[in-house]
Amino acid sequence: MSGQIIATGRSAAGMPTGKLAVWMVIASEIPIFGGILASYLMHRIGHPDWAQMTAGLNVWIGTFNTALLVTSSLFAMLAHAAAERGNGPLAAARLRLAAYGGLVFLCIKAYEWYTKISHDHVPQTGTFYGYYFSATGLHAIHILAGVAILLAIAAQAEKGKHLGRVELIGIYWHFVDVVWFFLFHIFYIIR
Amino acid sequence: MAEQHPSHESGGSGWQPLARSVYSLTILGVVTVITAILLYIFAGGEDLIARLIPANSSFAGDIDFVILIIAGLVGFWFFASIFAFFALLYQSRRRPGHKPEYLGKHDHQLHTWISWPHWLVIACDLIIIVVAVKVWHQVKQVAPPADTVVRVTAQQWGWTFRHPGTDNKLDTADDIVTIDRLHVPVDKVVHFELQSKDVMHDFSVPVFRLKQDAVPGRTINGWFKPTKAGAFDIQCAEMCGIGHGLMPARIFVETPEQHAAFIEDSARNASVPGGQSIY
Amino acid sequence: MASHSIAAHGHSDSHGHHDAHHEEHWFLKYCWSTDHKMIAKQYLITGLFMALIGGFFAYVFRWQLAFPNQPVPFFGVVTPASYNMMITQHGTIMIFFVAMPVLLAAFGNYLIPLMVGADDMVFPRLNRASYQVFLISSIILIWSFFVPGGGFGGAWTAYPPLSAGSQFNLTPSGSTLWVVAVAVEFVAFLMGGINFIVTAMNARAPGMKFEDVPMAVWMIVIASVMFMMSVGPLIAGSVMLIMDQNFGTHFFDPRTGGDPVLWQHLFWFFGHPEVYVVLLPALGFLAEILPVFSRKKLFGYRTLLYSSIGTACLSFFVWAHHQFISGIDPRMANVFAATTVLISIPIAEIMFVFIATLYRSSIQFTVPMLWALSFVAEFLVGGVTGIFLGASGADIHFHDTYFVLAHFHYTFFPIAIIGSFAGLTYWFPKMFGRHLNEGLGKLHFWITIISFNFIWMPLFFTGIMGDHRRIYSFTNFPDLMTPDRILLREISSVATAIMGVAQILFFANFFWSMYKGRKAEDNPYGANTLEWRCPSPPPHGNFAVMPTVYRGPYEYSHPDRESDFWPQDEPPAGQGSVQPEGAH
Amino acid sequence: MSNEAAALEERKYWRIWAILVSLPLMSLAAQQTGLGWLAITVSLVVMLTSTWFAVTTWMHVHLEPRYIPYLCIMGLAGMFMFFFMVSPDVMNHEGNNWKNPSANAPAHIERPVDPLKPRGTGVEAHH
Repeated sequence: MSGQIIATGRSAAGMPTGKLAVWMVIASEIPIFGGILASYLMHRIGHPDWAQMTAGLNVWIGTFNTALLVTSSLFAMLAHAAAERGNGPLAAARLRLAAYGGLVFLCIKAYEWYTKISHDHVPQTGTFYGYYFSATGLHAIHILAGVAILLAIAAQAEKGKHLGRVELIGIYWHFVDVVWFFLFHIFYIIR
Repeated sequence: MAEQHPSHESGGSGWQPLARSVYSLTILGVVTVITAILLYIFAGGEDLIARLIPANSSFAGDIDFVILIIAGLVGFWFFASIFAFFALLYQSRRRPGHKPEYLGKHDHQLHTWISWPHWLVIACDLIIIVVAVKVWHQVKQVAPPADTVVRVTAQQWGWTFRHPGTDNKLDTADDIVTIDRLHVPVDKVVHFELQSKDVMHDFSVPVFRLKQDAVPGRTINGWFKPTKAGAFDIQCAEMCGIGHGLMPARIFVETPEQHAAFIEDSARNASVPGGQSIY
Repeated sequence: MASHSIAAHGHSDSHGHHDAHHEEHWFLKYCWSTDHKMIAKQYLITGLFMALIGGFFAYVFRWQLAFPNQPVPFFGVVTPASYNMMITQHGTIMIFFVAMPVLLAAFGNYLIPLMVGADDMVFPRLNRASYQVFLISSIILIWSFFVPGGGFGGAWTAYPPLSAGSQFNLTPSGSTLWVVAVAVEFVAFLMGGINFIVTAMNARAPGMKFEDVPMAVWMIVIASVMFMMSVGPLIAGSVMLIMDQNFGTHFFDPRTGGDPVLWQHLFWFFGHPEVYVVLLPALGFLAEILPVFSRKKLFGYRTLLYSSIGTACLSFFVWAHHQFISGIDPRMANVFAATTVLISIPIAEIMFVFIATLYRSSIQFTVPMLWALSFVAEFLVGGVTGIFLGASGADIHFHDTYFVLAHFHYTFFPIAIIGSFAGLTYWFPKMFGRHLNEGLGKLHFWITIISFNFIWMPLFFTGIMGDHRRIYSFTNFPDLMTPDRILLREISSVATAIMGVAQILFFANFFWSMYKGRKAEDNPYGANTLEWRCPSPPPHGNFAVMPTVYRGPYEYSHPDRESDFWPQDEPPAGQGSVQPEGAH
Repeated sequence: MSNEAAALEERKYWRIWAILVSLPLMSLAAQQTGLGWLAITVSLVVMLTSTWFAVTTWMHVHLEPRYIPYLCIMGLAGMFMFFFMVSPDVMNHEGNNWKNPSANAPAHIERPVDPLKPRGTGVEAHH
């Protein structure tokens, strides 16, 4: 953080400041995704006829994406382990692997969207697609931000700086992962 | 400024007489006020609201009664608090020789300030909930059997009223469709089907204490029973765009003869044929 | 814990730069500063500026209501479109761009680090970013008044389909810019709120236990947590609304399976806690001001704290009382009526605590104290009239009438205006190092309070008489043009103009005292909390020696002491033991 | 932390990874059977278990102070309450004195709607 701020170093609440902030961010993200998922669920349960649209989702791609995110989270976790041993370059390499996993996820998601749109399954043609695109899009934005932060922190960890932040971005990355569990099961599996 | 006020009193000692005086003073004033209000309400004061705005439907009196009951109960709390507040402001103003008291941490007597009012508040709340929910249920959830049914359709920025014709049934050939003029017979239970064509509107007749939003896509049913003949305002009470202030309508509560005459000559010169053009 | 040590190490090794704040370019000092006090002043000035806009709108449409269709002085003729735009923006500005920035952001930024004995927010650059995002959002809002079609005019609740379809609201770009401004502002306050919470939780001075935290900090933190927990659905909802407006989706469009009622729920699930988000900081200021000027310990610290937390929790269960007749299932109204009326219990306890604090105290009627006391008196009116609206049966008549507006303003004027004035006049010496003019302050106080009651008392009665809100001219309603109604409206409007003029006194006092006022001591009121233990105005870094806390913030008139106050960081006689950082 | 301990921990992470990858496959298989109830039950179980694994073993929530999980649970509880208090209006298509025929309007339309061109209301579709 900037300046010689004594406050940032304190931890009167029993945990490092950065970690507390990350958990606060997560706690404030829960209602955002929860709100859109709750709205979708009450519409979906009320409209059995949406099945014809949900059937259009490619569950294989979804499953592959889930595995991809889990793997990327694993590398974030391994980076944390490396950072705890003070091994900056190794942590940086693993963080980059995690970031590439996120990028591949985004590419696959983009392909999925492309197929939807090319079949004229755009948000305008049905409220289901509206929910599908906005929920996955919101998640994709979080992935994008996560990738950027991962790469930035990897660059710092390479020089052995801010190794504590490796764990913080890891927590955020796992949270994005958990959100995807919910999206995947609610949109792809349960339908 | 305040350093010149050393205080050598230990918490709690000697505060009870003063507390009693404040209590008794407060309670005295408040009890008089509350009894006055309640007496007024129960001894024929139900038309307190009706003096401000006439109560011309069967349930208007009930809603006014809820309002007055709440007025009595919260009036009690309001006057209690304000009375104690100003009494304390006067009693503990800064003056020479007057020392503020130090509150011990475990002075349980002081918590009578909180504890017994707290239970009283809960009691009042329960009364209010029961009365309010009872009237709500009677006005919004159940309805007496209908004598006639009208369909009210709101749009930007006007009202379409579809009266049943001579056969007293909607969606038949002899329906009477009027714009911004609703005709209902007095002392009859009128059910309405509320619809909106574009945005949210609100079908509100203040003299009936009647208010219900019209949600596009939904059909919302309600009822009212006018008790006085005359012509009254219908307001749109939900922001519906630029013309929100420009969609007034009138409701004409008619004696049976007037209503029969209205149906009669509407049927004779069917100004709007069947009203099918409206939909 | 390994990560703990690494995190601390990671923080400590990023230093050595970004020092020597005092000799910076004025732009860096005033517009790019990371100092929490400067950011607080930025929020304050922006909020006051927005308050001028919102107040001017209020004057214009009140005048139009009293003297319909005549040119309004300093404005001209009010058209229905401009009337709708002004009431909408008045609500939006006063709630989101005045109350939130001034009460929560400005005072939160200024007070939290000082009161918990820290030298700055834990994330100063995040803090600066949050203000800049907020500034962008308010610029977007003001910009939206001037786009073709005019500003958004669909009421601050923005019920679709009116707000969703430009064929309905006829403000194609104004409505979108409005939603964007509000959504961006939420992001800013999420950043700021997380900063507040983390600072108050983690950066407390050594020895400051939970019961030693001043009530203002508690209240701001509770409010930030409430905001964090309630705003999510509305952020999602505003994304959906923006898509409805611009990309032709149908989330809230009944024509293709969407549902307008969903927006009402998304909005009010945030909208009701929002009222308490701005209420709690104001209550916190009262809890600071009343003990200081009555030289008495705050009555029932725990009671006040737990009642506030109870209010915060309960306020998540009451939102649909705004929708009793807006198309929700009538059976749900019973549930929400019960929860709504029950919320009166913790609020009543809070009021009792404040009133009981005055018992056998020694009250000094300074300007901040006058504002604080008037808050209690006025807020009582607002509180008790709320019961009428929470009780579903009575709400059938009162919904969307001026009774609702009068109730709302009897709660919100004390919160947003009286609370802000109380805080401003109380902490002005600390903020700017000079005293406000007492006489001018009292004059301004009395004119404002009296004119306020003349504005809103009559509107209770016009509301009962059936005046509906958001109607730009009552001339179309014969029943509403009776002489008594017209007289009440005119009283209210004239009082509005008087109050508006009276604010000149405040601004004159404010800016004159900022430069010419009497120099302020470090602790002019003999207060206990930590912000009075550093020079006024505090330098960058606040404290010469970082304080250690030994006792609660409200130890006034202690019998064992000569002086009638006992600062939190004054070591007890005999022992000077410093408790370790991060105790408990 | 010594190296073999670290290696041990990393092996643990790999095991959790294996679990977390296989769980979605289970729900995929359940869905491919075409039995709706099976898919729903399995996927609910999988959703919760995988979340539990990720939160406890990767985010180390149990190492944090108690109020962190409480805060997150509060947020989740609020969303559940939101769902159950809103669905009577949005999920149901008729209720006490109201019905919502437009909810049964065609949910999928072939061509994108021009947002500027008003179409008939659901009421009209109902008649």
